[in-house]
Amino acid sequence: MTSVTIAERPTITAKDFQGPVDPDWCPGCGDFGVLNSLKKALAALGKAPHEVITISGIGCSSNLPGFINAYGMHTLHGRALPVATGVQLANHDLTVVVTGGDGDGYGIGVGHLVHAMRRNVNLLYIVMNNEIYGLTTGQTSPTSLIGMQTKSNPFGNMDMPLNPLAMAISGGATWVGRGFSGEAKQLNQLLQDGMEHNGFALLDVFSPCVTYNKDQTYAFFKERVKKLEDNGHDPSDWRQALEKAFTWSDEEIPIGLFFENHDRPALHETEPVLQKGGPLVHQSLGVSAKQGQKLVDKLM
Amino acid sequence: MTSVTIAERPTITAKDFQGPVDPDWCPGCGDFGVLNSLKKALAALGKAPHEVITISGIGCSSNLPGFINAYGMHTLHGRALPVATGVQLANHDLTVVVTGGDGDGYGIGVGHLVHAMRRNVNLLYIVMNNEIYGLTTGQTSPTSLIGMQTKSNPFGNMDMPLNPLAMAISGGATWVGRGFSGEAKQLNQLLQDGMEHNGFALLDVFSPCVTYNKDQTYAFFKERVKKLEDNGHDPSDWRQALEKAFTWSDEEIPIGLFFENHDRPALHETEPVLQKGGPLVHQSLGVSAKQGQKLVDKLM
Amino acid sequence: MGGVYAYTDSGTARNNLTDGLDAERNYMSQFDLKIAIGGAAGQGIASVGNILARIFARRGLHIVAYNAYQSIIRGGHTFLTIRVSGDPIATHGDTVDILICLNQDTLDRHIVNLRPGSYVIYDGEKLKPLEAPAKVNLCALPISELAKNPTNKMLSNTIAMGAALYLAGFDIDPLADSLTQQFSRKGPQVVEENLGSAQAGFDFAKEHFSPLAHTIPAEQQALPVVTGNQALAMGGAAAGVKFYCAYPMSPATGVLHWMAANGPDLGIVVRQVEDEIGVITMAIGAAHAGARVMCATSGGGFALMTEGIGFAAMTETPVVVIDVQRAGPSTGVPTKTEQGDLWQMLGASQGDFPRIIVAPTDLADCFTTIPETFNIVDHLQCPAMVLTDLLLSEGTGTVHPDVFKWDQKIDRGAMITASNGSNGDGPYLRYKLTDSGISPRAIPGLEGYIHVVASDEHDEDGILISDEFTNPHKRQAMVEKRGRKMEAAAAMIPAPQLEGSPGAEVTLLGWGSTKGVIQEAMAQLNADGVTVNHLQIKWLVPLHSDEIDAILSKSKKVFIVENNYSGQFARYLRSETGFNADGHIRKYDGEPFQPHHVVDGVKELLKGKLTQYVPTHEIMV
Amino acid sequence: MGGVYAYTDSGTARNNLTDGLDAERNYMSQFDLKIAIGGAAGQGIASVGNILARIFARRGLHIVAYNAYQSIIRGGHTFLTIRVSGDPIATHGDTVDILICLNQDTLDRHIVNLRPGSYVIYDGEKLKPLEAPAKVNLCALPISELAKNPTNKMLSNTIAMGAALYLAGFDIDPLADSLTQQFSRKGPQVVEENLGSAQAGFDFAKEHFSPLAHTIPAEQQALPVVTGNQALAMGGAAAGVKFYCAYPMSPATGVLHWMAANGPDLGIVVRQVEDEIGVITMAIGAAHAGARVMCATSGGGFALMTEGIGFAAMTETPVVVIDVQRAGPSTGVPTKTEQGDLWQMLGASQGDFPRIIVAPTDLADCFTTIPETFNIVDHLQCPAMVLTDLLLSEGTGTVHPDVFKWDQKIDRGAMITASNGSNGDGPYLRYKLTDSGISPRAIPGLEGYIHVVASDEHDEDGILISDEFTNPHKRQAMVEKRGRKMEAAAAMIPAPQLEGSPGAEVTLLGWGSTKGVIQEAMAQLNADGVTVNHLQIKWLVPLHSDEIDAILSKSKKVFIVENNYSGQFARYLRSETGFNADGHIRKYDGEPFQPHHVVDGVKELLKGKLTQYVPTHEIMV
Ligand SMILES: Cc1ncc(C[n+]2csc(CCOP(=O)(O)OP(=O)(O)O)c2C)c(N)n1
Ligand SMILES: Cc1ncc(C[n+]2csc(CCOP(=O)(O)OP(=O)(O)O)c2C)c(N)n1
Ligand code: SF4
Ligand code: SF4
Ligand SMILES: [Mg+2]
Ligand SMILES: [Mg+2]
Repeated sequence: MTSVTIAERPTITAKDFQGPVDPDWCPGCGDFGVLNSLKKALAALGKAPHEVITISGIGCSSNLPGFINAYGMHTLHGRALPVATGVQLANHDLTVVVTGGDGDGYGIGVGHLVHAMRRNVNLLYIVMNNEIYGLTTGQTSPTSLIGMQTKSNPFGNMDMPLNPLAMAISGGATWVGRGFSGEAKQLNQLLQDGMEHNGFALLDVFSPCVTYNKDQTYAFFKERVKKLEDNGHDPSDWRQALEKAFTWSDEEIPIGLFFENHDRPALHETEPVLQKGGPLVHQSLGVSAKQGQKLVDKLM
Repeated sequence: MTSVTIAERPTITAKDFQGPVDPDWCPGCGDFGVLNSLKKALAALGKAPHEVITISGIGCSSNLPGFINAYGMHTLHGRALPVATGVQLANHDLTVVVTGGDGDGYGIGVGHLVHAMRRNVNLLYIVMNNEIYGLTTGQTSPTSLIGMQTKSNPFGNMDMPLNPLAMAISGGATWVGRGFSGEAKQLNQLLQDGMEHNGFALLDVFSPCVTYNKDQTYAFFKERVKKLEDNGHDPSDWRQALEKAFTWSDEEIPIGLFFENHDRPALHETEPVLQKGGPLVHQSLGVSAKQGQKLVDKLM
Repeated sequence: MGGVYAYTDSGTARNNLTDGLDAERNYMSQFDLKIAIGGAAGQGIASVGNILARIFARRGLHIVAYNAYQSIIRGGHTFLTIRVSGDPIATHGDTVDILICLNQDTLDRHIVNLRPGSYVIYDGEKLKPLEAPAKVNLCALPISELAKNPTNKMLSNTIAMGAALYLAGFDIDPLADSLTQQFSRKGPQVVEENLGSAQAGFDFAKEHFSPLAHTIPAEQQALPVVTGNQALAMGGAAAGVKFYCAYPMSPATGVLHWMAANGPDLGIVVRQVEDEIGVITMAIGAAHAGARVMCATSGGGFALMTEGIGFAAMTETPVVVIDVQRAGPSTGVPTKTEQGDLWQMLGASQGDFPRIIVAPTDLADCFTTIPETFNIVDHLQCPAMVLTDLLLSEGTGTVHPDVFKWDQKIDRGAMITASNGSNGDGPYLRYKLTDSGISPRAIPGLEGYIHVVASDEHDEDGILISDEFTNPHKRQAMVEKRGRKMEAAAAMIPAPQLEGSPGAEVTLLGWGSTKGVIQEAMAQLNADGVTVNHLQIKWLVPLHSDEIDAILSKSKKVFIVENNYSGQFARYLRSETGFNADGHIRKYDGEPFQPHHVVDGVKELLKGKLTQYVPTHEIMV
Repeated sequence: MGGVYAYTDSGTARNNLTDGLDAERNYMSQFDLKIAIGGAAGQGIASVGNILARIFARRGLHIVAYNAYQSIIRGGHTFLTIRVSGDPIATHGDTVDILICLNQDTLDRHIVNLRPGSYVIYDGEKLKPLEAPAKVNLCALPISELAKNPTNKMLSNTIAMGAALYLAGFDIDPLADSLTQQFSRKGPQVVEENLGSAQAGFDFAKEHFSPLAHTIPAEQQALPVVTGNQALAMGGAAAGVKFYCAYPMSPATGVLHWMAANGPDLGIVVRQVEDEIGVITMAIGAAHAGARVMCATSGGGFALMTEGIGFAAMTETPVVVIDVQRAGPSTGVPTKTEQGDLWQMLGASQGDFPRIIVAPTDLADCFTTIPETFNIVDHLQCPAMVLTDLLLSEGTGTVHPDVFKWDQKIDRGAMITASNGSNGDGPYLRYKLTDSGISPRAIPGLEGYIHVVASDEHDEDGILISDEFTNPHKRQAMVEKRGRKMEAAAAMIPAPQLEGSPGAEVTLLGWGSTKGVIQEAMAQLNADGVTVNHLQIKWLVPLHSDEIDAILSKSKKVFIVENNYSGQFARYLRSETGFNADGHIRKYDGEPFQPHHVVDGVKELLKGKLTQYVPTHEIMV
């Protein structure tokens, strides 16, 4: 990869990540906050736009790659993680940020999430969790609360919502956090930490859908969120982390860094081909005559 | 459904569940133990064969429905749970037992598992966990341990295995157990309890693949398994349950009932149509002239 | 060169952008009115459309509405056309008589397409028209003066409706009724504001303009207004669907919304599932247990279902899947129409097996097709795909109330639902080899009929012949048994009929949702002196190849009209019959055909220089 | 009536079970030997086959082996045929010269099919032959006497090999070498037991029987023995595949196993993924990042990939997917062969888009096709499907060592891999509208080429035209741009060539893996006085329709041979050309064609009473 060393780098600001078009999200949508914080976090880490790739599924939140100046892939509904795994393994010099919604990541895509977490793929996965399907105009999502009325559940949802943080902590994610798009400063920090983490980082973000979710609004979260860092939480303790993951009440919905584990290698570090040869896309192609002869000899 | 009342029932024995053909599993395969215990457990509960339906995916373990005298569906790889959900909602008088392997249920099918658990579908899901892909002749499975050499990982698996019990306990399953096909008596009891449980019951069973898994053998488990009921475990306490789910050492691999929760209604109990009208397949079809007129009136 | 693109290389022409809009094409009813409303998403366009549609339908007029919208919740450009006629109509037509512009963008985009004598309604205080074509009536409303509450932005829509109704020659009462009904739950003040504003708009128009010249038909029996998706859902209910499951996907979500709202009342269990793989397999589970089961999706969701389609075929489980096509490939253009999924349906899942594919041809047919299809799949025990598209499924229009027949024949075929069922001699064989290929199926739970169904190949008794007991002769017999079931299928459905004069110069051949536009083009062409007849294909598999071949071989020139790039139907027809059409009219820009596109195409193709005509959509949406 | 079954109703005949096995059909080399080994899974049949194959191949003889097995690990019936010839061969032939029976079941099933002069080898102490056909030599071995260690059950296989080698006219040395090599890691005692037992078997046969009469060719250069799956994997390595991912599925798993074993050495990252959806999307991710990427599956796994195929097409990402067909539909018969996935390939994913479909025709072609295909998809930036089947992929045979060309041309097409790449003027446009439809692609990580790729429809710069900026004209342009890419495709591949005499009575038309069997049948038919020529189709999309049409229109009678029920290729060919074949030879019982099936079919069809011939498989496996 052609890149400049840190010393020569021009100073990078959030503006460098300004995308080619303005987001077409509804005015007030929580996703604006995530986008803005992400641009700032990238700038704070001194990433150059071409070193970053954002990869998303399908949904309002998954439109994010179109709104930021970086490489991007806007993939299929629910499939951002395997695509991102392919990108990361093919070029582990890239900073890989996956963005999407609760339906995309915890619904149709949850199988890939389970496996990406246990494999510890080195990427930050930001789920803009609005507890609803936004793009398809308001149906129940896997995080919709019981009783919520949506177009697909006009008499109230009865399926127990999924707890993404508990799933991640018990499922092998090595960095697990939750932000709120109404808490920009903390969000910015969480984004930076998640990107810096070597391994799979899940960042769930409360990102209200002002158009279709009339229950979990900014006000709803503002009243309830409590920062973990303000209460002496120890993110290296999985028991505490799970305890907090199961905390959800009118008095407290915790946000912040729930859990981190620095002891496991990231997936690309377990691949001998990558450890020997560096990023795959820069390695040479094909089989030498000598190697080839060895392969044929095995057949005789 | 045409069924006889309990009083008139002839006594049912495991023999009544004898299937039409002998299992074609390798001699010594752990799945024999599961099949035998299942027949006994069904008999012990006094189920008549026609009241039971076993539903599986694809794999050696998923061949089970062909080897038992009961209604059965041998579905697609990884898809037993949504099929079973359809069956259960269409006829909640049936006893629904889902059987399959670790690859089937925790690999390709894990997304459905996550959602079936949180929905609390009333069924028993038996996963014959041999930490390998048997039917496809020995590749790494999602529960294969790190370092295990298989045909798809001849240099040793490096992906962290999934912890199905932790996932289930933190994911909303209302009954979570683990058996060992070398512990027939406990297994029989777990199967009975799991079938009696109203809601989603996950029973992971160590069921050694004698042909392809040379690491996790009968001897391996015999030496390590410890029964939870022998050690005063309280299955109503999720913290204890998770603690035990994360216990895996040469000294102790716990088996038994990890967790149960009787407070949540099963999915079919949340469906007003089923609560009003009984099993769906016995309800009348179509729309009355009066109902129809109401529907058309809404359009005018 | 060939491949799947075989047809597409032939010379292709583009129409001129303004071509075809100039000529008067009112060959139908005395009364034929087209109102268009344009603005941004979030400006309440759909609600204006709904109010107007109901007003006209309630007095027995026929309407068709088509909404060109985008996949955003606010902003962008939405353009809804509503056509009203004294006679039944099937398209939103070619032109616009009254254009209501809710923003400058709409004025800029559409004013150029207006014909002499038409009206453009807009907020004269905020918007400025570009140069308008000659004789277009600029109806600039002083909104702030006319609005009865300056803070309620939505009143400008009400004012515009009032003005439009005057220009259309109607009186204000039905609008007043509608507004009262619509806003009563918001309190009397809002109702008053709306009524006053509507009246103000009406009066302003009356003062400054003269209305369109046409005779308004006498009031008739009110007509229901329905979307294709609603009609499909209602057809399902009428067919006895007891289990509906789906995952949201535009443009199929309307079926789910209708089912979710009405299912509990009607005794239908409605489930939103985690993904489309879960949908199809849950559907198969419920169907195997004995319920009539339906689900709906669009092309991308259907792709995920294809493995399940083969599973349904192998287990011989009847299940009905609706695929509402949108512009592809991949996520494509979620809010735009196309007929691009035919080959996906034909090729869904590995191996050979019976399947039914049917493409309803209009709104009423959406309702009717579902019970028809269920009776066929219950008889044949196989999966069916119902192929509609955004145009038809989200299209809105009036249908005759008698279309909604609630006493549908429900024929579940050879199905054993009680233990004293017709088992005959010997043990029950789920996959008994019969002459018809159809084996009676017993639902689980019955004593005496225990069996296992499998996605693996199996013997008559359901025991696998894929593992220990492989046997080429049994395998062959089972493939043939399943295949034989299709022999009965063609007899269960009517062969397609040629409409119009058999000796016509041109036969227009279409499938599915293009029926209306082809019919209207045919009428226009016949009026223009080009004799045309029309064959529309609804049942795609089985296809009445012989009957179709017999009709087409008598045709002078056959032009195939379809809303895709590669000629999916033309290629399929050729695969079944070897028939080569003389020309092709295709469109693949996301927007539906309008009648004049077909008219122009026929005239162009008749010149003999092209074999393919691709119109360019004039309306920039 | 029609539908996807259009072709299948025509009169169909069955061959007589023993028909075709009686006649001598040794029209090829002087030396042509067929050994079959039957028994239960777990009895070591594959290893006997491997040892024999290597022995023959090492002395330069050509071999083909076909294993009829089942989806169980122990038990059932496995039947491996290995044919050896002095000349290159392409099928396992029609008959058996030496039958080795490892259990009674094998004796019972197969003895009836033996020809006069052939041998059957079995344990005379344990097994009892049914009545054997006349002049079959019953070679009953006294295993317990001959075995050098009574507790080692596997020695009976060694004894049988010794006997078989004598009967085949070979000496014992190569077997001794093989056994030494094979068992050396088990210690000298095991080697001794095996050597002694082999010798005992050899000597026993020598004492009691005379060997087959044929001349054994002089020793030649050793030949490599390869399976189709290995050849595909090696082709991938040669083509520069850097990322291979897969999910295990028979009969495609062999590619994964080869890659897993050799990838680390060759610098190929190999990943087993959680499912096939993950496989195709991970493959697309790695391909977009710049790697050459391959994956393999079978029909059911491919069904799950179809949504991803459309995604690759829309983002214009080159990726190669191998589909190894097995008997369907659904799980079907996982260990049996079929050519039943063609329409799944043609219809994979919604909408119209460019795709490549290629069906390699023999083992050597499995290797060669992969680099060819990668160069095409890199040029066209689209997905390709490589269609093999169980017969070809798990089939084993010798190929000339020169087939494995390691200095393959690797042409990555218009790809920008460094920041000083050829950007030209103006900003980089990932989807630039060009005459060829091909737009240079830049890999992520480069300065100056930032872009976003999307499954949504997009403009030249990658910005979505599916949401706010929908635009029918841009949409149309993008559809046409992608479509145009196919214009270059046909020129990149050779047109198919007719083999044999142009004026022949019959043209046999096949596709993919049936090449060998058709060629052998052609030779036999020509020897029998029926003149036949042969056209085999490898490249299915693009299809050289004009060239094929030109050849076929000159043919007297065209019979299409395919290993499926509905005539998937016949229907596809008709969809592209309108061409109607005169007859069809089809098989769909899970077993492959043998040459005599085709020979019989041609003769039967030539009688003019049938349009379709379906042989019945004589060998009960
Ligand atoms: C296979 C498939 N099924 C369904 C859809 C339709 N779809 C698009 S976005 C979406 C859900 C979006 O919800 P979420 O991920 O929560 O994103 P949000 O819009 O709320 O940000 C769905 C169901 C699709 N694109 N693909
Ligand atoms: C879609 C699909 N992909 C792959 C396969 C091939 N396959 C069959 S069984 C199996 C894995 C079986 O492993 P597991 O579920 O652990 O069962 P076991 O054989 O070990 O009991 C696979 C990959 C398939 N049948 N379908
Ligand atoms: S619909 Fe909801 S999630 Fe989508 S852009 Fe609007 S506010 Fe945001
Ligand atoms: S391969 Fe393993 S899992 Fe399969 S039957 Fe044999 S022992 Fe059991
Ligand atoms: Mg959401
Ligand atoms: Mg397993």
